[in-house]
Amino acid sequence: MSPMSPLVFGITLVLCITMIGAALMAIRAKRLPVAILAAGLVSLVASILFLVLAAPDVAMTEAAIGSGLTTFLFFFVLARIRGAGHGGANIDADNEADNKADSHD
Amino acid sequence: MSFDWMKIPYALLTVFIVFNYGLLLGALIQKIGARAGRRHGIPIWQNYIDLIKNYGQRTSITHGVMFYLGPVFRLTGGIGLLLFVPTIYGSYMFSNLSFAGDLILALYFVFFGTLGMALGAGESGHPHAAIGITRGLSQVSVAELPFALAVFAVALQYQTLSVTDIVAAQQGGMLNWTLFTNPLAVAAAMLAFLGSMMRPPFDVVIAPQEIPIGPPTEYHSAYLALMQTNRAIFPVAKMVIYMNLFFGGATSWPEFAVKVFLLYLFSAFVGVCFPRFRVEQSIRWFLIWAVPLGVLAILWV
Amino acid sequence: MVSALHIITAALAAAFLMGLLKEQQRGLAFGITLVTLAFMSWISAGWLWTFASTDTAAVEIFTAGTQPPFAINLRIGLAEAALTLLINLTGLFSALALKDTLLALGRRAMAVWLVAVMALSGIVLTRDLFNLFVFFEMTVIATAGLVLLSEHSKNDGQALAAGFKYLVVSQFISAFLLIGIIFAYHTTGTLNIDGMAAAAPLLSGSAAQAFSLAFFLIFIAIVAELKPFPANGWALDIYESAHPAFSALFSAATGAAALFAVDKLLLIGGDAWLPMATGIGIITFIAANLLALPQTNDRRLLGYSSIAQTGLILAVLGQRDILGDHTLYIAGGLLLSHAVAKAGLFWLSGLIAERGLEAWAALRGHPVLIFAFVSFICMLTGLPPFPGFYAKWELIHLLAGEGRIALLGLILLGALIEAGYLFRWFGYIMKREAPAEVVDNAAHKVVAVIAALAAAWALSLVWGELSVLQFERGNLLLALPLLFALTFLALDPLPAWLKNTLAIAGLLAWFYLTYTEYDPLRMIFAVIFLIGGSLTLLASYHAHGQRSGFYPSAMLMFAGLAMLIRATDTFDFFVAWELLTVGSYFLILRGKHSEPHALSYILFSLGGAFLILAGFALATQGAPHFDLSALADLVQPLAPWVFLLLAIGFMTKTAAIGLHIWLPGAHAEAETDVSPMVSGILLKAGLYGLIVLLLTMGRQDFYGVELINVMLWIGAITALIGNLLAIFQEDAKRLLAYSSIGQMGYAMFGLALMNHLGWLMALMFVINHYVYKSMLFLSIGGVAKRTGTREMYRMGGLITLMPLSFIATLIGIIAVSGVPPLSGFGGRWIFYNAILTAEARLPMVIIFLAGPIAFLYLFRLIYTIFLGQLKDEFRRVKEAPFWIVLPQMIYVAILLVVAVVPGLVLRHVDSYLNAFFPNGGLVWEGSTITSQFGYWNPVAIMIIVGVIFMTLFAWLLFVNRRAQKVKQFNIVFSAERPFRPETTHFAWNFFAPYRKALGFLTLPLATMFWSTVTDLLHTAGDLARRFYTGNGQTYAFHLLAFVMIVYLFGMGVRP
Amino acid sequence: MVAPISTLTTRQTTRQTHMIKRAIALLLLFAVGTLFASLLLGYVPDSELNHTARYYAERTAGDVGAANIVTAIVVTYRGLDTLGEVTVLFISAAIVGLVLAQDRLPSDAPRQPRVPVSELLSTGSRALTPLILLLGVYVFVNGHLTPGGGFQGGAIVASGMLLLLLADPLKQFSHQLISVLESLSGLLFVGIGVLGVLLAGGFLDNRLLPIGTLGELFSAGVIPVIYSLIGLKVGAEFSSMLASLSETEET
Amino acid sequence: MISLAQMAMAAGFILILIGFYGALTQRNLLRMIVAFTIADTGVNIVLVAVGHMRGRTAPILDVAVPAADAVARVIDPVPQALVLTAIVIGLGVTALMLAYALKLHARKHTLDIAKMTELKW
Repeated sequence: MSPMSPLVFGITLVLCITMIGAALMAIRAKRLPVAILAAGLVSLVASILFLVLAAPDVAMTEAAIGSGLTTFLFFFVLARIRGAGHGGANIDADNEADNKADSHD
Repeated sequence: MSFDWMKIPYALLTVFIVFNYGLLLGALIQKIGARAGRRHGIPIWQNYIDLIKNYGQRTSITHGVMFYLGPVFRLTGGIGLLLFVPTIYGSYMFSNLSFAGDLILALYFVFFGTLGMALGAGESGHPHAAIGITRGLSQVSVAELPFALAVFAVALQYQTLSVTDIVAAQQGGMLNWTLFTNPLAVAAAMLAFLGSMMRPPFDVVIAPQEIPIGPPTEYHSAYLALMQTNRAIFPVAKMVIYMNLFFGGATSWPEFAVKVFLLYLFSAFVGVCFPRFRVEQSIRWFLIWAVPLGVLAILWV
Repeated sequence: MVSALHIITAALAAAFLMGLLKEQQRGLAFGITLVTLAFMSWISAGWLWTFASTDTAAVEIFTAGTQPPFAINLRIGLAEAALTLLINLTGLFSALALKDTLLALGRRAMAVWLVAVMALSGIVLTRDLFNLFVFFEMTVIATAGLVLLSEHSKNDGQALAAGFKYLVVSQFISAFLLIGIIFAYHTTGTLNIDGMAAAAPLLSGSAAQAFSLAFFLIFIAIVAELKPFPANGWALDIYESAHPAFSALFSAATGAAALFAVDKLLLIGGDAWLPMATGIGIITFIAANLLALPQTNDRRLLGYSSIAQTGLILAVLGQRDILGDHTLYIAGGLLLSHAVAKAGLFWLSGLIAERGLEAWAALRGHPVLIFAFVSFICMLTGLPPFPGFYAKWELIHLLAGEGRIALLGLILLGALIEAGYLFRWFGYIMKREAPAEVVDNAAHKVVAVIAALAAAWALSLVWGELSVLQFERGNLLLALPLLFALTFLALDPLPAWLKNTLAIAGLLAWFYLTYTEYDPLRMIFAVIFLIGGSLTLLASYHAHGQRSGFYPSAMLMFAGLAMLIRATDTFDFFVAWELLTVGSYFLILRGKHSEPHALSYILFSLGGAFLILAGFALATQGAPHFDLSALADLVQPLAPWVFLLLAIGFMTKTAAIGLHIWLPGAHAEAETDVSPMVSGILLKAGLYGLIVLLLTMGRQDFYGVELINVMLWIGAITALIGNLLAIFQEDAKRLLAYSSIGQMGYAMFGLALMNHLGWLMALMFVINHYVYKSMLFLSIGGVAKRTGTREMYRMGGLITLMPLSFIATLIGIIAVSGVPPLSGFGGRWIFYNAILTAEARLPMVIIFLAGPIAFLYLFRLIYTIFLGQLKDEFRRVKEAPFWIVLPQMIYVAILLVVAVVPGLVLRHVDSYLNAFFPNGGLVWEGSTITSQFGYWNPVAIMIIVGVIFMTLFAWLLFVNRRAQKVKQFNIVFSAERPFRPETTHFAWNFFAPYRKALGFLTLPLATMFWSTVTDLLHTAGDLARRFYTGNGQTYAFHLLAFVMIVYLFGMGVRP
Repeated sequence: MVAPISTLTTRQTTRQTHMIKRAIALLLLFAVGTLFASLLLGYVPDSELNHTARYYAERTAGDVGAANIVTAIVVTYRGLDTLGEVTVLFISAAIVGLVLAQDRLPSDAPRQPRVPVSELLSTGSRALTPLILLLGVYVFVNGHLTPGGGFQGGAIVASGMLLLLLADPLKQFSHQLISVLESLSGLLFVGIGVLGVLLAGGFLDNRLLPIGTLGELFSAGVIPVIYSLIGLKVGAEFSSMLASLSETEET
Repeated sequence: MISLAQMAMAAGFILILIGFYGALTQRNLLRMIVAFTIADTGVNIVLVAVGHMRGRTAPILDVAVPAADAVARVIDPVPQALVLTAIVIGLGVTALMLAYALKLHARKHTLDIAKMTELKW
């Protein structure tokens, strides 16, 4: 049983903090694309974390599917909704109003 | 107590005596009432005259079968009631047909005539008849209650439903009368008695002013005569029951005459003194005053 | 035997095969789908047959050539085979019902359908926890996809929103599930369910704690799939918006699979988790039923009902610690009942064009579909002979045996609410105006319904056989009276007269077959039920045509009655009780305006029946059989409770005051020949129950209160109020109905006296009431039929036009009122003799008051109808039809005979009663009858009265020989001729002064009380459902809150 | 007077409901958090493999012949899960197709103004796609030896398709081809599984083929075959989903 | 000293909570789906972290880890296998939700979940 090396510990800590930061960003972001990208970033960082956790299979899957394909799916849908033109321009309207209300507090 | 053929002529004799006594008593009471009001009143034989006149009338009409049968029911009720109760205590002659049933039979047979009468009057199609009947039924259903309670108090007291046995239990001096052994029951019964005698203040049923004469409105001639016959017999038959239950019965005809007269006088006296109630008023009156007495009587036994 | 694995592989192969087909080959694709589903069903059926017919142990199916727990394994046993068969058949028939939609959407939809069915089978079969998760996810995704099936026809996006809400919630669920699974794996080192079940109890310390947390997450996630209250808003939206054929699958198959998954989980968790399952289940059961009450959309209502049933079964699973070996029998009975009935109802819903409950009135023209609907709702409410009945019986008994009374009460309460909305719905179908849209009669859709119907009855047969095998009870479906009644379903197309003859012959034949078995007491009831029943049925000859539905209902009631008097143990008794209740409900519902009354009848009756059930269950205390006679052996503190429950139950049937409000409407609105059946005959069933109860249990002391005295009071008040209310009725049949309430009060009073004469009087009432009430209902019914109204003030003067009816009524009222010389007097005489011996004096006062009141309404009845002024519109009215008059005349004859020789019947009863009440009997000497107080000679009375009457009549005839009949208006009316009969017929508000004086006694307190109760229930349901805002996010909140509340409560009380 | 007040209050109410919603959400999540926290605090890492894991570690090489134990579990021991997983993807793709197939845009809806694709991207993608596809195939064929396998490879294959889509947004995929690929690979997967029942130890038993030598390409029985089928199927399904979602008009 | 697994697990739990919070408070369908993907990632991290064992290597047999001493050298492979499945299923659900969102937007011209409440009570 070798003690965990400080380096690995540090990397893990940084990864975790990054993930949480990105997740918060994804939740709080004013613009949807930013949110989607932030969520993708969470996945990407998670896949590195999986490597650290000795799970290369999972890491690959997470990277390919979680951060890659999923993000693309989101963007495709976003594009189609915007393209549909039914009020697609203010797709974030509901949440923006929401956020503004918050910012006044 | 069982049947033998001699009972039939004896029973007829009872009916005859009571019929005449009833006719005279009715007239006498009416005369007393008139004198109390400083009027002259009717002659004592007036009822005989009316009766003969009505039986003798030549024209008569009918509204239908039930109309025809109404007076028959009525008089059957009166005579039957009289005969189901022994009139004179200790007398085989005047024990009538009481072997057929006990007190309950008598009490329920009261309704036989009432029901038949109501049906007959109903078929006449006269609204006043129907109105009179509804009033009568409404009032009687409550007025009978204290009486029924009193009767049961008495039956419980003597542990029998046989009229003869009840009278027997009251022999041996006035203080053995139910009047003194169970005054509450008697009080309740006497209040009920007022209600069933169709005299003021409980005479709105035959309401002489507003409605010609209540249920018998449409009756005339021989029909009315049968009813008048009943009006002589029925009250006496009822008072015989009261007498037997509460006042020691009668061992002889004079005693009978006196007790029935006093009972009749009691109702006439109250009638002269008090104004008439409307039906709902009399219902309430009985419920408030008479029924509690009856309840107490039953609980007290 | 084909391996059960191929249920999965066949579906997958077929689903994958779809991709190879061309988009246009939809017919072929549909064919493949059906064949595959049929193949899957065939595999399950084969296994089911194997397990049911032979004593085979469950078969394990290994994968990957490796033993579990290292590879996934499946298992098929009896339960698994039955459930997969249910799932696959539901899938098959739903696919049939979905034919149009599937063909329109093409092969992809069919592939999803196949996968959905397969996934549900997988949930049932798998023994691996994570594999369970995979199948669940598959179900979730397939469900979300299949919800869209209805989008095809309905373009409002509702189903889309519902599907999205479902996905949102299932995301939360799957997160919990995964976390739970991984921690459970971590602590036990296996994913195999059986392995985990073996390992879990060995854990200790922090590992046990961690495992318990993990298990909680798994458990709650799977339970959340059962749509527990309140975390179930999403499911309702699915039920409402999805295609009904899918909802059938979602309700029947998904529910069954998820329940089985919970069952497997409980295997892991052990007994400690059972209370949680019970708690969640029962709350869901009650709440969902409550919420279903205010629903107007049929599918949403069915959805609530599904959720409720699932909750009930979850609660039952939670009782496994006491149900033991019977869990399968009970939970299986409930589950299959629910699944078959709900699938059938959803399929039926697919035939109906509109979503309102009233729109189902379209079914009315289709007897088979109506029969299906009735079977389904009876199945759901657990009425005999359906499996749910057997299950409910055993469940309640086991619960009572273990003293879990609160749960027992809640289950019965929920079942009653459920019966409420289901039977209300049936009322709509039978009575509401049928919509213009006709029923979609497409064969492939009807086939599904018929299949469910067949399954329903087949299951009844199976559960009946199981009950024979396991509990040595009878198979109800094979009981001769019931079979006879059911035969009339098949005979329905025959003409009414033929069926009537058959029915009468059947009743008489049954009497002939069984009459030697009855003691004198039962003989009275047997004669009334069977001979009396056939007498009443004579009146039914008047009906023309086919009279669809009448005979099955009537004969069901008679079957119940016939079985009731032969019952010796509680089970048979209760079965008979339920049968006669249901049969009479259908009979009553046939009346033109009887919808609300029939509903309140069935609700009160079922409520009463549930009390009886609870009473029996309490009495039984876990014994497998319980003879009615053994009630006598019960002791404190149990006995008074049993007595109380049973007495209230029976008094519901006899319409004791407070529980009486169903009777007037039910009896009054029933058809002409039905009223005498339900009044004259059916009410006696309640009295019979009371007699059985009092004979065995007698006096009971309940916290110092002598219960028999309470009953005395109830009887007296019932007599008074019944009579009083009868006075004020304008409707003739209602008047008679209230009068019945009063009469039953007398009978109860007599029974409660608990002495010889009291009982004699009660039995006398039983006979008399049958005769005169049947007669009166028939004659009044005949009049109402001819005049077209039941309002008495609109009639009048009918004596000359309907003389026979008049005579029957006249004799009837004389008998009812008890005026000598007719038979009613005998009853009164015994009665007054009886109360002389009573200890309680005050109720006696009340019953005295009740007596004369009878005269009031009786006079009103005969006067306002037959006497008084004849109206112009009725001048051409004819006497009632022959077949209605005939039984009346027979009754008249009976009354006269009984009046003269009451000893004919009474003597036997009197001497029989000596066995129970040796003192105070009557003495019979010649024609004189003597009691300890008085005497009575019916023959003499009849002769005396007859002689006096005839003499006077002859005299009157003599003096009045020239009397002439005059016209109607020839009366002295304020010196004028009256203008019109309407203004001259004094009839409306007949006893106005009485109302002024005593009207306060007739305040409808009981009605107000019960309507307040129902209003409260409705309001509670209506308020509570606002909780389902329709917002998917709110539903997610509900879910989380649910999980957390269960966590706090559940984990708080755990060690 | 009334109108402004009511609008004001409406707005305030909306804001208040938002606040309340957040507060409740935080409260609930706090409770969930405590649950998680107790899981976390109760967690004791294993120091030894539990008996299931030990079985895999000991026996995989001998019984299954796959170097990558995860692959052995995914494809063989828990092959039924994987089959289910593939099925999940399959029906997801089918449903996505169904959902979007129904949703035809009105024909007069404005066509999406597309940014013209740069020359670099289109040329680059044309050159890169075969390489990416090759990489994907490599990943799933070697799934039993190295990290990666059918899913990862399938995803890589799908990203190749994605690149093509990006390069030429109006390019129409052959749905029929994808569908046939998807179906065939699925059928073969099930077929091999059933063959396992018939010829070997059970459903999805990999010993249909000899398990060969550990570490070689042609080893581990049918694992490489199955993983390749999975790769093809997953790739086809991803592609079909992407295609369904990206196409603005129905094919 | 907390272990690597515990730290990762904590991060995973926090991600789940963040994701849940987003899903509960965001009214925009797409944002809800984004939140769910975050929660999914968190779940996956937790799963893998549970299987992690200090000082061991990935469960792949090669020259460094011969089959003979695999038992002592590799970490638990089961959670990883489960996560693989979970990730793919997660993608399936996400794709499905996205398709729903797309279609709902086409129908109702909004992505606000609070405006999709025709079905209720």
